[in-house]
Amino acid sequence: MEAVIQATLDFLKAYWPPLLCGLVIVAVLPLIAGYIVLVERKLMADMQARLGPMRVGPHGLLQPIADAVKLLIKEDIIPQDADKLVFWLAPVLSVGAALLSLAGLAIGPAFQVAKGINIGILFVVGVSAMGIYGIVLGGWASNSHYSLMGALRSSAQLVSYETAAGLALVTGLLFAGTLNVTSIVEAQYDQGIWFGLLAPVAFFTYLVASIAETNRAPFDLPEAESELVAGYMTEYSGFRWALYFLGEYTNMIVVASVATTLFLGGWLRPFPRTHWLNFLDFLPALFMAAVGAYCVFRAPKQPTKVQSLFMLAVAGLCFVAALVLLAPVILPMLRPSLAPAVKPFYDGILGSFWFLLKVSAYIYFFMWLRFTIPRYRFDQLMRLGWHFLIPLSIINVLVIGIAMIVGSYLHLEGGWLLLVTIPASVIALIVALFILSIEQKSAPSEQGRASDSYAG
Amino acid sequence: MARTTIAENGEKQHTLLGADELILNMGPQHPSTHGVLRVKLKLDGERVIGSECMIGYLHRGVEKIAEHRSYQQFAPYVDRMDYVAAVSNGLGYCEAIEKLLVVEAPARAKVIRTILTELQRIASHLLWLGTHALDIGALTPVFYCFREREEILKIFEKYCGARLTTHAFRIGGLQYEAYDTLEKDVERFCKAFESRITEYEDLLTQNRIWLGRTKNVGILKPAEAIALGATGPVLRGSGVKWDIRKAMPYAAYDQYKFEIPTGTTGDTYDRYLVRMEEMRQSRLICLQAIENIPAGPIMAKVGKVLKPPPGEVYHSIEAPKGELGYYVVSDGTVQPYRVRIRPPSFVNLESFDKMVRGHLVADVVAIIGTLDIVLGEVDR
Amino acid sequence: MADEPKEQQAPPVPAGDKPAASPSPPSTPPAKAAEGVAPAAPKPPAPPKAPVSLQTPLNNELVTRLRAKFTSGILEAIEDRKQAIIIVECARLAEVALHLRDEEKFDLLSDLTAVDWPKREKRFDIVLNLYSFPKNERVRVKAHAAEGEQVPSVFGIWPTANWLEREVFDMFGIVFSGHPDLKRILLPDGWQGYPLRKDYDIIQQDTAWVKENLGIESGQ
Amino acid sequence: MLDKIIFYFFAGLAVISAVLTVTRRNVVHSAIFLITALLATAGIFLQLRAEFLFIVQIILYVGGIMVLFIFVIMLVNLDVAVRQMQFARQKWVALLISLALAAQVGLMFWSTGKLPGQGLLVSQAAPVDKLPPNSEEVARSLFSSYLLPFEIASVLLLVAMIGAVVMAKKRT
Repeated sequence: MEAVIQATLDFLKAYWPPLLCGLVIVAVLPLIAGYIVLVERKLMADMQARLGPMRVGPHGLLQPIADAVKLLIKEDIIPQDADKLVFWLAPVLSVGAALLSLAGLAIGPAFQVAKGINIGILFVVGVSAMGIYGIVLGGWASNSHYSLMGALRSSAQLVSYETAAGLALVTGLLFAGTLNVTSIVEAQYDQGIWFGLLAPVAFFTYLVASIAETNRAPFDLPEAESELVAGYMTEYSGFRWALYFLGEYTNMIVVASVATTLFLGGWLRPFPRTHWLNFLDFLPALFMAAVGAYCVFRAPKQPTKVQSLFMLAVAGLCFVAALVLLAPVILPMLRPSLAPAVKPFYDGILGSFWFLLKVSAYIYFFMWLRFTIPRYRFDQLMRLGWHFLIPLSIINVLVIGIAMIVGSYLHLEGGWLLLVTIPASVIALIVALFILSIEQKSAPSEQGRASDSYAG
Repeated sequence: MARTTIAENGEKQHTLLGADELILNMGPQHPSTHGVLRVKLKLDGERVIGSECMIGYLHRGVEKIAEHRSYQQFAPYVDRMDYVAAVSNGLGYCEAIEKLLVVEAPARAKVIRTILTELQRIASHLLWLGTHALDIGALTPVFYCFREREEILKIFEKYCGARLTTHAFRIGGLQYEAYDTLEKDVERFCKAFESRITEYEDLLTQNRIWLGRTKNVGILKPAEAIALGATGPVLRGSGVKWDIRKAMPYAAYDQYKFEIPTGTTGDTYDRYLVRMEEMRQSRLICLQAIENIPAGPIMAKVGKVLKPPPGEVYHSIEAPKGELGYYVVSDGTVQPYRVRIRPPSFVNLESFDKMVRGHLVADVVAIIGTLDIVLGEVDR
Repeated sequence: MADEPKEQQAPPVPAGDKPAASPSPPSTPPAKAAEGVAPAAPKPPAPPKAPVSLQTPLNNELVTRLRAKFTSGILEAIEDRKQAIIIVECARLAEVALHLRDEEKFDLLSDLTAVDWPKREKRFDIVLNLYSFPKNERVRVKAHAAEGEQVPSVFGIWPTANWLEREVFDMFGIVFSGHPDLKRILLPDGWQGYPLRKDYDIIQQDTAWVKENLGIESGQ
Repeated sequence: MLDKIIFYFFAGLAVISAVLTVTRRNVVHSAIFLITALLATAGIFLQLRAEFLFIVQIILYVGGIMVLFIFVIMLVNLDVAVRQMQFARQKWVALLISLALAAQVGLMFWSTGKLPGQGLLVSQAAPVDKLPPNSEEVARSLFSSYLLPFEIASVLLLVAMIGAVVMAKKRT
């Protein structure tokens, strides 16, 4: 017995930082997901000429908490003919896979749960792909036609788009030469350019495929509310439903983080090695200060005193954040001797700012698409995946590979690699479009093909 | 293909993958059946191989109620059929009874009726556009549409105090005189509306996904449309240029210039274009009408107690959804002997099965949307 | 009846069915009937027991042609407020309808409904409202049907009759022979009685239904 | 100590779910237990510090093949499948195979310590920080010493893929 305790203690002693990190993620993530929902609703409201949630808290800021409480105390309904075990298991799988895959991500060089994990990106992709079981099994266990169709659509869609996404990642990995998340970002620092710029077609492919993988509009067919009510979630309610929701938004964060790491330079600022752009380091601090200034400006105009005080408090927080962001930049300038000591803070604080900014921009793009365009039909979705994205990504891997060999012969480095990769990407795009046009010509009437939608 | 397969009448069709067909029940509680429509779909995978509409969930026996009310008393009831185009319903009913009484509303009343009815057509089409786009997954147009619809409802509210079920007209004319700024309000709305409608078209008309979802979906050939009794934008989308406002003008429509838009292929996209153009034309009619509203009485001389001479009359108008007909039989008493309402939605919905066969489940909602049905009218 | 204003009677043309411009060769109705009768309405609301009839016999080319073709099949042709009504023998309804569609180009079945006259020997009127696109003209075809008499379905002629006939069956209990799927459409399958018949008592029915299906007193 | 607990946890999980995979009547439940068994195996791989093998197991078997399994299972009419008695006609073959397997395992236990390089405890294999990067090593061996088998396997898979496409095309 004592041995067990001793072993556990040893284990804790050795692994407390990742454990703590993981705990924090699990604890904070629902809140973050809730606020992403709020941001989404607010953005949608803004784009649709209305206000969005305004009742709970100032400007609806406490809405996510109210929602969470509501979902927690809602009755948990399990359909009579449902497969109870699987019905119970499915949402847990969904959210579990999403949370687990976060372990492989690095927000900064220091912030990673599974630190230095060798298979990095592969781990994230592989584990997050397991979330599909939550969807498929949930849809099946509900014993409802809508759920089942949602599950079928979803599995077909995920399997198809996983291929395209994977091949796009491979293209990015060609530049990095490693699967390790930290090393990938460091490789981008060495090149001085984001891989997304070097391989724009791969980035584009991953962007589209990641929207499909997270079941977001315009590819949100598994849960298309106007067709399948809520797809695989139709029979779920209360907290189980909330778990699905949490899993979905976590997945959004995961794909955004993967794209940020591999294509957008992770925690690096834009053009990390271009020295005349060093002023960009001040941008985070300026940004926070600007938000703070805006809050101060708005505070007197609030209808009640409490709201004014609240605004001022927010402004204060922003200014503190601005100072924190400013310190690692300004200190080495004032005292060059401090530079080595400050370096980890620079990477950590500014790095996570840039990382989160990029992830937010990526997620914002998802939302923007959702409010703007209609939904694909299932056969169109499959056709887009199989007839365009997959050929495109295969060809892209091929031509980028060739371009890299050519580049190494010509001793091209950093930004000069663009000379070979951009033409290669253009070639890949042209060939893929050509294939698509042939496919469309040879395809019989749209209606005839429709039945093959699952066959892809 | 599913665990639970309902084999109807024991017949089994060969389907893809050799599995049984799937019966999917859509509605009456479903986000995109526009109320309480219930559709039983027979599916092969996601392809529809048969359908059956089950209606009547909103049946209130309007025609029976009519036989127990006086002519005036029944007028508010018709507002509750197509509740998103109450003004049009009222116009049809009032004109039918006027025809039965052989009276005619004064010119001023006719013009005001025309203005309000055309505004109502815009409002109804806006609601259609918003929900149709929402069904196809475009989240935003619906809010823009409601914004404009709100302006129209405000005009109605100013005119008669009600927004939805307006009961705006009376048999023989109008009860309320036009309020002072009616022309100005309508003009302001019409002026603003032109750019607004362009805004919706920017979001949808050239959108590749929208085109993909609506082109070649739910094709109704002209001959089929006529045989199935489709009217209104559904018929015009199939390319039949027929609009009761032109063919048999009522109210003041013979005074105004407007075009009848028609489609070519009869698919969902064409019907979309037709309705969009109809909104533009309605706007033009409103602008023409407010220029010259004749002075004079707003009510013809009809008694307090209406006793139309025995006989019968069929009168139909071009409601936003199609031909809205009233067949009224009088036996000379104060109550109608029989009021038959020819609901455009009900008859248009008959085309549903024809349109939906061979399409995917996703197209079903697009087709329900493009038919622009209001269940209050289908079920009456 | 309404006390109609004098000025209305000179041209008693209710805005409607006949566009002024449209050339309408058949049904050139003499508007005299309406004029001749309407002034007879006494102005004070004295009890005018002799009900005014706005219905006159109709004799236009269409009716002539139909009479020639169907002879005894056409029972009567009336004009009521400038609207043409042709009453046909019930058994030949489909036949006449097919002729109207193919030869006379009444290609749209606007409406199909029924009216119940319980005191009449043949209590039901089956009413078809037809419209012709080429002629821009409406005609109303009526057939009298007795209780239990089978009416030939026009489903084969206008598919739109499918639901319309189902509704008539639902509301009046009139059976259409040749209809592919004649069942209730608006009311639940197990509904008792036919609501639009004149002898159908709403309250009694409601009480019975509520008692049976909900197990409570209806409170009506 | 902890290593042992983790190992026995995964091993037990793998064995139990493998048994349940065979014994469950409900095909979807069987599939779920099969997934569990595969995941448990992946866990053992991870414990052996074969990270690449671990993730390949998850991506290929759990994420790929089993999804297709479940997809197909959902397409067939399960009610019928459950109702049908499942006759085990391969009883003798199965017995033979399991005997062979048991013999192999027995041989392994017997040979522990007698042959060099076998029976090493996990923790003794190599210190953690001295391990070479796993995926790189796998890649190196695949593309150098095992190039031919690797290519043959690729061609085999390609042939299977083309065959599947041809078969699917023929039907329509």
